[in-house]
Amino acid sequence: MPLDKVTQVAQTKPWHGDIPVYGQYTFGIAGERFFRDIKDKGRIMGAECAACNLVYVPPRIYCERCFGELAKWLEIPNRGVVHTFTVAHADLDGNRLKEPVVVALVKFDGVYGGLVHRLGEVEPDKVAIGMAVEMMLKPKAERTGSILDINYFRPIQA
Amino acid sequence: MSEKVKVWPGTPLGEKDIKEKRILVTEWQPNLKYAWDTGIGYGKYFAELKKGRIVGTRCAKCRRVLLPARVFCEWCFRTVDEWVYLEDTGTVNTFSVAYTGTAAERLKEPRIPALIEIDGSHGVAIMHLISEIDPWKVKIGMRVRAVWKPEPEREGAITDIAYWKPI
Amino acid sequence: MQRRVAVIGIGYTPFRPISPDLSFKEMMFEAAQKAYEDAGVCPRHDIDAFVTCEEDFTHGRSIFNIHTPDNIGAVLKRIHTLPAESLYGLADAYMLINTGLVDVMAVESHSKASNMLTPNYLAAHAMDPVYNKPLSYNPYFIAGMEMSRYMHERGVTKEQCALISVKNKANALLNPQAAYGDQISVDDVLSSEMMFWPLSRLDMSSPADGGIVMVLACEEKAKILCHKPIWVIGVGWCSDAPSLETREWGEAVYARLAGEMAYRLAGIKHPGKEVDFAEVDDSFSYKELQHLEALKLCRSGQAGLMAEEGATQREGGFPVNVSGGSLGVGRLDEATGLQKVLEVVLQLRGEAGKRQLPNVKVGLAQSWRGIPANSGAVAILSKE
Amino acid sequence: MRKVAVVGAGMTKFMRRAQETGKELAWQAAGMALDSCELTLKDVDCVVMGTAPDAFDMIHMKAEYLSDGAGAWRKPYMRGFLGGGTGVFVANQAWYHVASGLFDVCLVVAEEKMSSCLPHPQGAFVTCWDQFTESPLGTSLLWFFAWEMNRYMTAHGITEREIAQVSVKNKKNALDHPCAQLPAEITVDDVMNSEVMAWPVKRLDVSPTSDGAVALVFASEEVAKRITDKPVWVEGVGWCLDTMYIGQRDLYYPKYVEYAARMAYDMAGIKDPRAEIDIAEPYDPFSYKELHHAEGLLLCDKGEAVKLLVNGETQRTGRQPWCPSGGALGVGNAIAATGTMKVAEIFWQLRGEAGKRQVPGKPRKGVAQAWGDEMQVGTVIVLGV
Repeated sequence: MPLDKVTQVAQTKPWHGDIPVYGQYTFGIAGERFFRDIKDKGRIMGAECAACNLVYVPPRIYCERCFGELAKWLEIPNRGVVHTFTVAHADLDGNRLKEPVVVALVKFDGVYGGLVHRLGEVEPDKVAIGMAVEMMLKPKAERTGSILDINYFRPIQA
Repeated sequence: MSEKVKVWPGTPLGEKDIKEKRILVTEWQPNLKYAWDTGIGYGKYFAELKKGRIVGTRCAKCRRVLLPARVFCEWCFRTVDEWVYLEDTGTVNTFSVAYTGTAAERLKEPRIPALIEIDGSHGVAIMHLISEIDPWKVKIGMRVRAVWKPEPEREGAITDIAYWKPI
Repeated sequence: MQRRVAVIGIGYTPFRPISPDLSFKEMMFEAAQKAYEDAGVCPRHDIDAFVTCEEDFTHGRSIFNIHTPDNIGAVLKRIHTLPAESLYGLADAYMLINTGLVDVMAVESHSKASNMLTPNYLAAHAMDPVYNKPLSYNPYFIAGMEMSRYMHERGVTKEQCALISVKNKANALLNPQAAYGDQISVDDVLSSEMMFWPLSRLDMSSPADGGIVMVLACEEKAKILCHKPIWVIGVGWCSDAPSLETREWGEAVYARLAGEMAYRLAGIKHPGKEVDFAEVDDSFSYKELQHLEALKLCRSGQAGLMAEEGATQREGGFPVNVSGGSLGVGRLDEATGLQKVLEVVLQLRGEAGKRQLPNVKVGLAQSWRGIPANSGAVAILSKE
Repeated sequence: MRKVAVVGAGMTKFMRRAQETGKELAWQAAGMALDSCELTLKDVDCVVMGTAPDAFDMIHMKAEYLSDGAGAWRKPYMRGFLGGGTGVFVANQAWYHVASGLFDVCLVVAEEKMSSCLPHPQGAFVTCWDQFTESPLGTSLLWFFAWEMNRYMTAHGITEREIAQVSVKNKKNALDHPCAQLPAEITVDDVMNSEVMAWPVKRLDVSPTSDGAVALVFASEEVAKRITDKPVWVEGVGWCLDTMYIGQRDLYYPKYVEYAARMAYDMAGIKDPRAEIDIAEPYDPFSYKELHHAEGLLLCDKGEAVKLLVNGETQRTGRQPWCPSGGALGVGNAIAATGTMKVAEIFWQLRGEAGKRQVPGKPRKGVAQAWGDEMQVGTVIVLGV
């Protein structure tokens, strides 16, 4: 005879747990150099794949399309355009944000890739795809070698 | 192939490279939290542990006792037929004297984790800890008895048994 | 030449927002027991191999396949896990049967989404640790950005997207297994809480629990074991660029390429004509439109209009997500793809109850891996 | 059944901590594997990824993240997973990708970056065991191996000193491996005197945690014959998973490995593996495991593996070398990547390309095996020329 199923809510009881480890990530060969450049020199670098005629931002040591090694690095102007964006009203904990955050993918001229970051100094309803923006770095003394060394991107005043 | 390649890729780092911040690193706390449904089998298993009893189930087809209690027999692939209450005594199937914790940290006092065959189950073992004995005197085949936590401290968990001690 | 492969058994538990009466193991067992009964097979004797589709952190257990073999009758047999969408499991079984090594195979996937208490962190944990994670945004911003670009490129409107939520939730009212059926209006969607502009609360699917098991067999076995085999005539899967920076934001390239592979295997030249209905990923309302275009089930840029005309309604010319889709049924973590296949099988068998479509012969199921992934799979099933 | 060959292989160094990201490691190994058989990414029809729990790299759905490094851009890409058995399973999976007739060239990439998991990669394992009845005890990975080793020694009357010789042999073999993390000339006394971690397991019985990647290229018969005159054929595959309830079975013998091995031998038409297998790479995350697994692989009777070891028959120059690569104990244990490294080793050995590690006498048949989960998984592949 099969056993009785759980038939009353009072019989149910969850068991709680979590994942008691955390991550520590190196930046990799390309990432190390990319973020050192941002931190120390305040500039964005890209890596070129001559075979595919692509310039990667963020730079990599390999081309994802042809698998060639990317040895040539070049400086990228810190002005780009909004490729796409969203206005986020919820934070990571799911709480409503008092001030919504505009998150965008900023693409640079002639570049394969771009950077995901927030937009600043702009009203959310004024943002549009194709808008020209420029990178705003934190002051050099506050930069640690992180994507957060970029404070935000802001619209370029025409 | 091994002969042809002169330089094998890979850039090894030492612990110092990170401690002394010679290279960039970033950290992330995953913050993943769960509340897993215990369901029928483990629900009852835990409820009985709270009462100071070990419960298993029996499959009438293969006649095996299933422990920890579960509602289907993985071997016959059918629902089981009855709950069976087992003794809180057993025999050490195998054991270790462990000087390391879960994250390889070193322990001053060793723990004695063991698989213990529970009496009445025909040799089915559960995982638990042995105590109240010099670790180097533990033997496979040794008889042990459960030491239960005081009733008010039990929460319906495998740790309601504090440990097992030699009989 | 490929061997013919058929679905010969299906089993599933009800799809509900929570399921506290069963542990995940008991849920897997229930779905498996039903599938084996439906196929008339004994897993211990008749099934040659098993595949389960589960991702570690979704379920809160690393190496999740530790916990799988007992629950589906696979102890001491060939069983492996794909940490992937469950449609990949179907494709995997299709391959294994095609080698000739395996004749009968079971595919399993389940969701215990309700047991995962911090789903935003779960998706955030899948992002690039150097370039994206430190930003600490709610990961669903990715859906907002994708919807934004898709609307921009294809001229789709928010109203057209809202129509998908309305349609799928209404379809779900006729599906006894669906957890999120409702009568809502486009205005309800548009006025629902703004989450990640242009994405509103009712553009987003909600999670559900449930288990699904399917039994697949080669032609010889299928004909002996089953009087209503549903043939898997094509499978395809594909990964596009995973990084947010280099991926395509408007077009669902992974779906296009997976679709092309499946059509090639199925010998389908004109998908819009040769496929009768589809269950495509609709984790977010716009995703259904984006996927229909990628799968060439409508002309490029026409998906929004198709929704407006009602062509993808249950009574329309090309019904989409008759089951209710993820918006109506609930999103079943990795099991979502198998839920799509399940609906296609039920429809082709003529067992879809009140929502049964008349005269359908070929159906398509498609899945997407979920935020922040950029990959997915397709299966095409046929009555003949 | 369609014939499938391994045609190329590549790997990175195995390291305690790599500076490369997981993607970069994957690319380094995959690029080398393709170069080795003079193929490009364009020639690859599909990609299989082997990587063990996400808790190591600490990235959820890490196969998605790794995909571009593995060469999966706009390709069919699938990740197979059987815990520590993954490394050999993905080779099996690549076999069936090609044997199914759907693809002609399959790239397999196995990657692990365990150093990303803090406070220690071992901590990841506490998230593996049964969350209800096992992990709450503070269960450590080493307990399981200690239990199994104790049971194995007790069942057969084997001593710790005898088992220590596996570490001595494998770490020595690894001296000849250019990618090895822990090659060393050590003695049985060194092992016996090393720190007791979880008796009977001592520090030098244990393989290290590693970062690294390995890649293989699988091809259909037609393609293989076109691009190489030295294809190594996949002759048999097997994989098997036992019950998760560890107390329900006896740890002294890995039945699941035997079942997987029988599947592979049946397929390969091997009747007497002791005589027909020239080299073996049983999985050796712990010293006793090599012996335990060799028994499961039917390379000797139960409890007899230690005799072959002590007699020197499993040395690189012996009758049937085990772990000529140096194994997990010597080369390093980047979980999934290590299993695939073992397949790569058999590939190189059968082609006579293993350099200083080359086993004499032109071996013709080899078996690689991996193990995993909660003492549950056996994955086996038989290769031959």
